[in-house]
Amino acid sequence: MRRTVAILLLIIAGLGISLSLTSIPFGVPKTKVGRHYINEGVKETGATNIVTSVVVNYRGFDTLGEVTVLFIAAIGLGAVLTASGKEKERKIEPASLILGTGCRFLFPLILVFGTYVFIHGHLTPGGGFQGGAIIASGFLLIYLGCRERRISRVASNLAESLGGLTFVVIGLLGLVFGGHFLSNFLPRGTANALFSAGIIPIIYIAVGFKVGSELAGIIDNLIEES
Amino acid sequence: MIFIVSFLVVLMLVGAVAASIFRDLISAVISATLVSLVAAILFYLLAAPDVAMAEAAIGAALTAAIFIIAIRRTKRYEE
Amino acid sequence: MMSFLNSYIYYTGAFGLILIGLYIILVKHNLIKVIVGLGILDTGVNLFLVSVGYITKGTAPIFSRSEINSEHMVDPVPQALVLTAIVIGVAVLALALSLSIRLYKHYGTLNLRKIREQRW
Amino acid sequence: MVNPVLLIIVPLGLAFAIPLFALFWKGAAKYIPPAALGFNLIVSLILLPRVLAEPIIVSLGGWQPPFCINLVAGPVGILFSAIIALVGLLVSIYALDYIREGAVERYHTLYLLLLTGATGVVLTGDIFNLFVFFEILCISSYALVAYLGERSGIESAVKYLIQGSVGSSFLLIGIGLLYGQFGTLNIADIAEKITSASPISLFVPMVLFITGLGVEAAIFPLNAWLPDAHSSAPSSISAILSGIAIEVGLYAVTRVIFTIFGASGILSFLAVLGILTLLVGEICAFSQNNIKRMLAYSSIGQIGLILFALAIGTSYGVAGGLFQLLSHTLSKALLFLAAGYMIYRAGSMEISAMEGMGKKMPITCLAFTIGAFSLVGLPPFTGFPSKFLIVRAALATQEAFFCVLIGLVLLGTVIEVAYFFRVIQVLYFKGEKMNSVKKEAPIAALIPIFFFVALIITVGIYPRLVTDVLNSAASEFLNRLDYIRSVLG
Repeated sequence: MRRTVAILLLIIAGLGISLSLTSIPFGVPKTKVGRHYINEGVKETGATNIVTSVVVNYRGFDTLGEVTVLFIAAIGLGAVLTASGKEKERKIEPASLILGTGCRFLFPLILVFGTYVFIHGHLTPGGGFQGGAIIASGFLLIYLGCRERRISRVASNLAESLGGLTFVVIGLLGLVFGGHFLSNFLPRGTANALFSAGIIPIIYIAVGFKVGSELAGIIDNLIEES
Repeated sequence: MIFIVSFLVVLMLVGAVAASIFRDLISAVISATLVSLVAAILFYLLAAPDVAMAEAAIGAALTAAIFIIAIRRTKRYEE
Repeated sequence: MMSFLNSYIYYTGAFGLILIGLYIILVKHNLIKVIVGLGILDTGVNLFLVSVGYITKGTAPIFSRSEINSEHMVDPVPQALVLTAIVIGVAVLALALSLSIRLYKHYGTLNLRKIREQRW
Repeated sequence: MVNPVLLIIVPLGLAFAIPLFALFWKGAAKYIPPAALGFNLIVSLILLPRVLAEPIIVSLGGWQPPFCINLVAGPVGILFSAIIALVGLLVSIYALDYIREGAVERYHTLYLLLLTGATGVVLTGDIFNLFVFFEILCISSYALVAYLGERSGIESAVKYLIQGSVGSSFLLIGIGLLYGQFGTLNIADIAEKITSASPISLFVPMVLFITGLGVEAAIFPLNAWLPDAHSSAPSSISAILSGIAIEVGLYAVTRVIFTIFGASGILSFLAVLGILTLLVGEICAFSQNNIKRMLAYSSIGQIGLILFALAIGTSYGVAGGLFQLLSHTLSKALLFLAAGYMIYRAGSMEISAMEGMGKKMPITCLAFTIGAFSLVGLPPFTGFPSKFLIVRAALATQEAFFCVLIGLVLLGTVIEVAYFFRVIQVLYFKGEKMNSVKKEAPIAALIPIFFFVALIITVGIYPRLVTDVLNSAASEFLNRLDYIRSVLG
């Protein structure tokens, strides 16, 4: 019964959507704003990765909202899981030698790779989110391989707070020096150089730290509880 | 080229259907991860390497990990 | 056939995922299964957004060498939106999973129908 | 020069800083939301006279719209941000004493972020940015509904989360369809181009937008989550969810329909939907024995009334709808705050457990009674002028359709009177036990309750205090050409 109703609803939804798709043909250029970013982006922001310049600069406010969403999820998850407040003593089963050694060997490499990805976000594909996620997967490996190790709660909270505050403060500095919130008040430098694009790498590094510590904190909370 | 894409899309949809059929939740999560991975390849083919990286790192790896942690805390089989 | 594939294959994939995700959410009783459905729905929406910005034979919007022709670059805006949407999606999934862990502690089951029966 | 972007940035920055403050002083967390919201209230009040003359457009990043995200601080935006800051400030004072258990620091962070998201939704001029702030609002409310960790709280949070995230996926598909057609995300830019598009291709995105936003706005078929979520959250959060969150959802629906789509064709459909929402809400509220569920269903009813008033589509109607929204926010927040300590004292949410409460907590019960009277629409409280305005607006259209519907609104009001008077009767005229020890709610709860009562009476006696702002807000909604011109120049 429920299934038939659901399928009927879905058929209606599918028909409606396919009706509207005819007005947005696939593969045909149809943008105005996007074209402007491609043509002017490198000149205006100094970043050669246009996606990065859109994410961090043209639509930087969205990114601020997005790190806020992740922050909320990390805090909300902590609030939900610790609501009972009972800390149980866990029995830790040590990982096998191969797993432990492998993880210990891979962890610094993954960390370096993640850092590379977010530092070069304005030049190559990647950036704060991808780099942060890679770093968090490094921590996931540590939880699998070296089960007695934990990241310090204080340090991860500090990284979260400072990452978010850096973003806000840079935005406010833009308001003070450039007249607009998040305006790029630092010199753009030459395109394709590591030290270029003004505030974009700084913000992406802050985002990388914040996302990495939040995702690692989420995993930590899920493993720790219950 | 178009055949590769069609094959990938079919594979992705099969993964999604499998995720809905499996009663073992771990298998369902693995199928959903397959969907995410194929989607990451499709993002790459759509000339979106940034999104592909994000989907592979966040959508596939981390999501699967938190699902599996959550399933270990609850029940593995659907009733 | 070929022209249909050429113009609609990505949209088919995206909306296929969206419809399967919605089906799982509407029909399944197990909470974790429903959350898996939410994840598939998110992936479908993201795939749709990226394919909206695609241009036939497009290249990634990155000037890795300065002489790259910008004529065929795909639209960067949907990609930026999808980056945001992916992170929001994982945030929602993590919160939902933590809620389901707590729900299991209270009820001993994740079957939404049984939970509704036990409620009153 | 006060920049409206501060209304979003300062609370956001303070929320990020809460873990840092907590390192130095454990108790700091609970004083940060009142400080941030007080700041917002002051800034909004400073900006209010300026935006009445001319809306302030803030472009972020230093580019011209539509190439950047812009904020539109018009009369609507600043009116809503002032309401959010005012109610948020008073409720955060209430929470100083009310929230004692659980991870208190996290509660206050989430609370502040919820209100920041609400402020962002009402100020932004970009649809994707609206989606992001909407998610901030929704995700923090999912977490706060589950805050107490009781089984009903967790269960209703799950229900809320699933429906809410399906809604936001719909919203995102709608955004994708609009972007595919117009190549821009700026609300004013889309509104300018939308007249040239074929109506068939606009219908699907509009349906997606209305269903996506309608989940949060609790429009009739999409409001199954609301009674559970509002009744099992902590009372301070119920006040915010009922008083702010659904109103912000309704704001977004109104903005989409009036400004983006300029769709006058579906207004009569929305009016019918509003009346359905009203009747379903009031009838369900009538049959409740749980006081918080009753208040939650009554919120659904009120939302239906506001939707109906907005859908009249004349300047009287929209102004009346906004006025009703204001008075519902004030009265419902007051009712939930008063009910919070009445439940605490009675140890149960059942209405029958409140017998003789009027003697045990006279001030709190008096405040509850005033809130109820205001919601029902008795003079001299704010519900009276707002309902009066709606009735007048409906009659002024001189269409039989609206006149019939306004009759149904009056029927809904009669049901409302019935269930509120039943509660008041229980509070004052039942339970003749003499062991009534007077013990009031603590002072931190009485201060906001007193302020709400004072506001309700003041606005009820001098509605002219707000009518100017409401009229210019209504004209911002109705004159989409002015909106487009002020953003795009």
